[in-house]
Amino acid sequence: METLNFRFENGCRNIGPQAQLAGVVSSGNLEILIESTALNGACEVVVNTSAAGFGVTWRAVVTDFNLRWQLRDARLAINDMGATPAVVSLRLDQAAESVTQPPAKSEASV
Amino acid sequence: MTTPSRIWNTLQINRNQRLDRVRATLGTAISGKIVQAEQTCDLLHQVLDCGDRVCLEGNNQKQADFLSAALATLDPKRINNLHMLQSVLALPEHLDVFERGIASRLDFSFSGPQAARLAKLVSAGKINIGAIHTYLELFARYFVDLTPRVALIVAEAADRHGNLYTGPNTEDTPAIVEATAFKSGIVIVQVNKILDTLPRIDIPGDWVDYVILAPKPHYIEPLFTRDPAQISEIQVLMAMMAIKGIYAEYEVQRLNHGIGFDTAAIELLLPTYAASLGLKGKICKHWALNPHPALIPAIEAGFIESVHSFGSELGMEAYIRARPDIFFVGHDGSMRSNRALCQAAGHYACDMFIGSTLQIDLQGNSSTATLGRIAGFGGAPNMGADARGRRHASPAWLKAGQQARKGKNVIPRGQKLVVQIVETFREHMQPAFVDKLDAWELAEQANMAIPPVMIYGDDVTHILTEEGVANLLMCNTDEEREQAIRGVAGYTPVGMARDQRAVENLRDRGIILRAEDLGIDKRMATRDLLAAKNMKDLVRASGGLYAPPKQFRNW
Amino acid sequence: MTSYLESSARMRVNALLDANTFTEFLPPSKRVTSPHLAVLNTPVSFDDGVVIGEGKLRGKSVMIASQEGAFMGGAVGEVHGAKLVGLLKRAAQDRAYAVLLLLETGGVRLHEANAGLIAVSEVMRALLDSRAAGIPVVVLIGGSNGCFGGMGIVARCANAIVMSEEGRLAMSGPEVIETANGVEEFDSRDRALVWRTTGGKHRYLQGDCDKVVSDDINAFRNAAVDAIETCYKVQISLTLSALLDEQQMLEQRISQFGTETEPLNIWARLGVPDPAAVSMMEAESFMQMATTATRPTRSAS
Amino acid sequence: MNWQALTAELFPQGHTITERELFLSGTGTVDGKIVTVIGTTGHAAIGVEIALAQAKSVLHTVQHFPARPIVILVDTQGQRLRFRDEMLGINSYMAHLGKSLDLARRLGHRIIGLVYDQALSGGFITSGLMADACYALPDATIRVMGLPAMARITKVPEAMLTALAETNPVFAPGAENYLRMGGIEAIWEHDLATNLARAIDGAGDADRRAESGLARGGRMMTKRVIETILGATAADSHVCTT
Repeated sequence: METLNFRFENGCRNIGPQAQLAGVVSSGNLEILIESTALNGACEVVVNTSAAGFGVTWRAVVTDFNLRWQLRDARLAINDMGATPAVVSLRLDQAAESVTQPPAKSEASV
Repeated sequence: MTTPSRIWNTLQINRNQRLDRVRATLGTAISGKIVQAEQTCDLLHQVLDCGDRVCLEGNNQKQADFLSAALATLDPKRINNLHMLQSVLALPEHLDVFERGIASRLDFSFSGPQAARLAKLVSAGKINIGAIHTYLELFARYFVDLTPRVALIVAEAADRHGNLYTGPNTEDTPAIVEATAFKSGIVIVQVNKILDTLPRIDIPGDWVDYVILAPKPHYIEPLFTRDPAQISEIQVLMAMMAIKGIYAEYEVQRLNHGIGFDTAAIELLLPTYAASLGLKGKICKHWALNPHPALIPAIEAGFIESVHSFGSELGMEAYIRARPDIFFVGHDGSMRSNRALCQAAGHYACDMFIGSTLQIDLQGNSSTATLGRIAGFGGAPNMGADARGRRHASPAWLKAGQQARKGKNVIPRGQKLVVQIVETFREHMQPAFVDKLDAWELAEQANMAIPPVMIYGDDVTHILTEEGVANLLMCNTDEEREQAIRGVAGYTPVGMARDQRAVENLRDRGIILRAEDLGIDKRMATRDLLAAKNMKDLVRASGGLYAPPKQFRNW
Repeated sequence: MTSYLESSARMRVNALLDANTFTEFLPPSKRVTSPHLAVLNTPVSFDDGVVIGEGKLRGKSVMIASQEGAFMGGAVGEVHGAKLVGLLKRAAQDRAYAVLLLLETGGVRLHEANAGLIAVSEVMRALLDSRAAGIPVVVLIGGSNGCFGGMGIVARCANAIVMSEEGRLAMSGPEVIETANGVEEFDSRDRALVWRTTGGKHRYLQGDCDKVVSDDINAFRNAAVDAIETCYKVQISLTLSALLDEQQMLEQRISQFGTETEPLNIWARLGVPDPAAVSMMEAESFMQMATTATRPTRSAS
Repeated sequence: MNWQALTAELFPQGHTITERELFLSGTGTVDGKIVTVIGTTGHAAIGVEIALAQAKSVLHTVQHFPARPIVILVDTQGQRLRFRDEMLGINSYMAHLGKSLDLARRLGHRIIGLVYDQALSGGFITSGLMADACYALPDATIRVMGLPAMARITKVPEAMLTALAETNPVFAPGAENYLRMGGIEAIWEHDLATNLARAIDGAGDADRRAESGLARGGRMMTKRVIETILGATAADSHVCTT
């Protein structure tokens, strides 16, 4: 397992108070827990991944995510089982959508 | 002036000698053309000579498995140095003949499941590979310089005169038998049944020398069945981009698809997404394609007018029989496929090929070769190549040609659309985009004259990934082309090394198209768009006519 | 229609209960994860693969658990098992109207096998405690991983089982049997055989399942409501007479069908008019057809 | 230890236990009182017949001998791995045995399990693990699966599993590990008859394994998780407001 930490300062978009979960931990997939927490305006991402050695890729994917969303006081915790960047980006967007607009009816609060 | 008179019929003489040997040895064990299965090895020992070119029928679907097993048990002291000609090396026995010293030389097209073992035998010096071909290329050589002396083929049924019924999996049989029978070769067939009257005759009996009733029906691989349950939302997104960004853009009416899940997703989006864009009747009317079960919803929705096939697909028999306007069927009602003719159709009569690959380099060359495996090509290179001999026009062909030639002082002509559809990473985080194809190293390892490239970069017109579509036709320079490829290569090292400004510039010019540039809302890309989400939905769509093989069922 | 099979454990819970009534216990944000996976280099999940909590079903308060088949095959580890036990105990404590168990599991999680095995037996005990307390337990099975291993036993300890035909209920998976005794014993790649041996329709005809529904969460919801109501009409806790009836039913099953080697023959002998046609029948027509069969009636065991 | 030697030691006051196709049944005398004995021997694979036979004995005891204790002697290689058993619904047979034992417990029968040889996975769940308390002999083998098979299935290297097994009770085979996790109440080193009598006297119908697992340091999470859920208030749980 490898743990990666990323922090992006000065976000501008607030998120809802409700923690949300996107995705599941399975081969080639991941789960993302997104929570509102006081981080001085920053967005933090913690990745626990079974696929070691992809720190550079993660940094790029998460940096682009931050550019798209600019979340503020948000913490994302990720359990990953070798998801590709395409899947990671999709889940990140789903997670962000779930806390920035009213969730669709089948989405869960956690 | 006395020229020694040349004998002009040595092949016929030799053929008759072999037939005599068989008669002398097997005697009453042969009745007409029918040889008892237990006598197969005796028959082969008599028919074959050392060094013969032997065509063993077998491709990625049906297999002359009984004959190949028999061949592998021959006595290498009596029969050796055979030169094997094969579309596909699929069974262990196909390599056993080399390991046991019965054969030593090989010309083939595809080796799928045996690719790793083939590589080992080659490096151990047990196999001397003449060349790795495409199907059509190999068939062509059967009529030029690789004519089989003996062909070991497979059919569904024979009658007492040796007439053959192949059933829907006619596949390579006509090409092989024609080349062998008309050059004084010997044709031996294994059949599942011997009938008094055949449903139809696919191969005339006088082209066939010996018929063997195999103890077990020959194996057929359901190679083209893709369970819709395994299609991911990313593949749905890519399919949406393909339909809107390429199919609709060029009004592609005649085409061929690869066999992966990426293209299965496209097939399943025709009655839903494509229909919602008003594309019914405008795209995807005529196909050179095996009867993919994933086509059923599009056929039922009236999208598709005709399908000609290389081979058949297990479980589709009753459905095909009930849709004779769509498929090519005999008067008996069952399909007739023909690999050689369908390859020609795919090459000359289709406006587009779209398929997946394992690696793409910065020139757009794509390869499925991986280290330690000699896998070959099959039919993809013929589908995925511009038909330089084509002379008839169609809107899609002309538009592609115009884009490719814009601003150049050349005579107008069209071009085939060749689309590579890949996710930027395969499973286990293997990047699909690389600086240098593994094919180079493989060529070195296996002493090949050239790296085994499946589709050459100069034939590729579009690359489609989850990041977007790159239209290589509109690139003016090699540098632009490289940036266009990097620009859809996602987070692979190749993609991350892009020149961001150049990529945005290409995007402004419509050379790179993102989902949002195409007006596609990524959140719409869910499995709910699939016209069938699982195998049972396909059965339902077929009105119960499609009968999936048992390994694909969950009911 | 929302496919039960394609939905995640979490989506199933939310779609099954009355809208916006679900309250999760130990939600992912609490991060109660398995302490045993990290040493084996295996990722954890924030809910350890099972969603538990309370909510309303047609206005009645129920406890619900839903296993996530995608995470480690829904297998039961220490935390996962303890969550199920806790939920069942909570049901008794809070006098819930019923417990719904949405099972999708391969059984014991091998990475923490000893804890998992004990946990499965604790779940079984807790389930039977719930029944003894007069709270019915209804099991729903319709995920792609089926319900196997010790949890296949647990399922049959519940008051009622609702399955889709895609759902499977058994003990040892076909791959395990094939590995142990060869492909001649059980060809795990013959999925048609796997399903007619372990799938919802076979289990229904045999009397091990109470209803077959289509792969639709709403169909499961309606069937769950009906099943709970039936429990209240019949009997919730175990009784000697019900178990004696079950003993008889199971003995009869062996004596009637113990020498059969093909489920289709069993169906035929149960009076199914065209066994070969069963696999393609939709759930509703299957249920209608099955009324003509002499299916063993389940006791309230 | 074979079952004859075992039962001689367990029931010095006599027993009527017989073996029929690896299934043991009969009665034994403990402290002058009759107990029902069921069990298996010869590493029996538990198929539908043997599960049903055990349940039958249990129900017979419930029906005819109120409050008579039940002793389960465990020696099994696990559930029978056969197509036929699955087709017939072996899980239903196992569940039936489990439910029969549970009914007996609720009707006042004390139930004691003893693993005298081996106890594997599915064969153990509805026998020893359904007892009020389960005990083991020192040489007993208890496991779900051997390490090599576990390595294949989990894809964790076998060497890693073997190394971890030295210190980690959570997946490695062994009665001692089950003791630490609370699955086994105690290991009986000697004097089986006295131990059995004491076990029957001390047995109760509550499931205390989570407590034992915590007290013995083998399962640190179970009890806490259960208690958190039982005490869960809006602060611990999360009310869906959307």
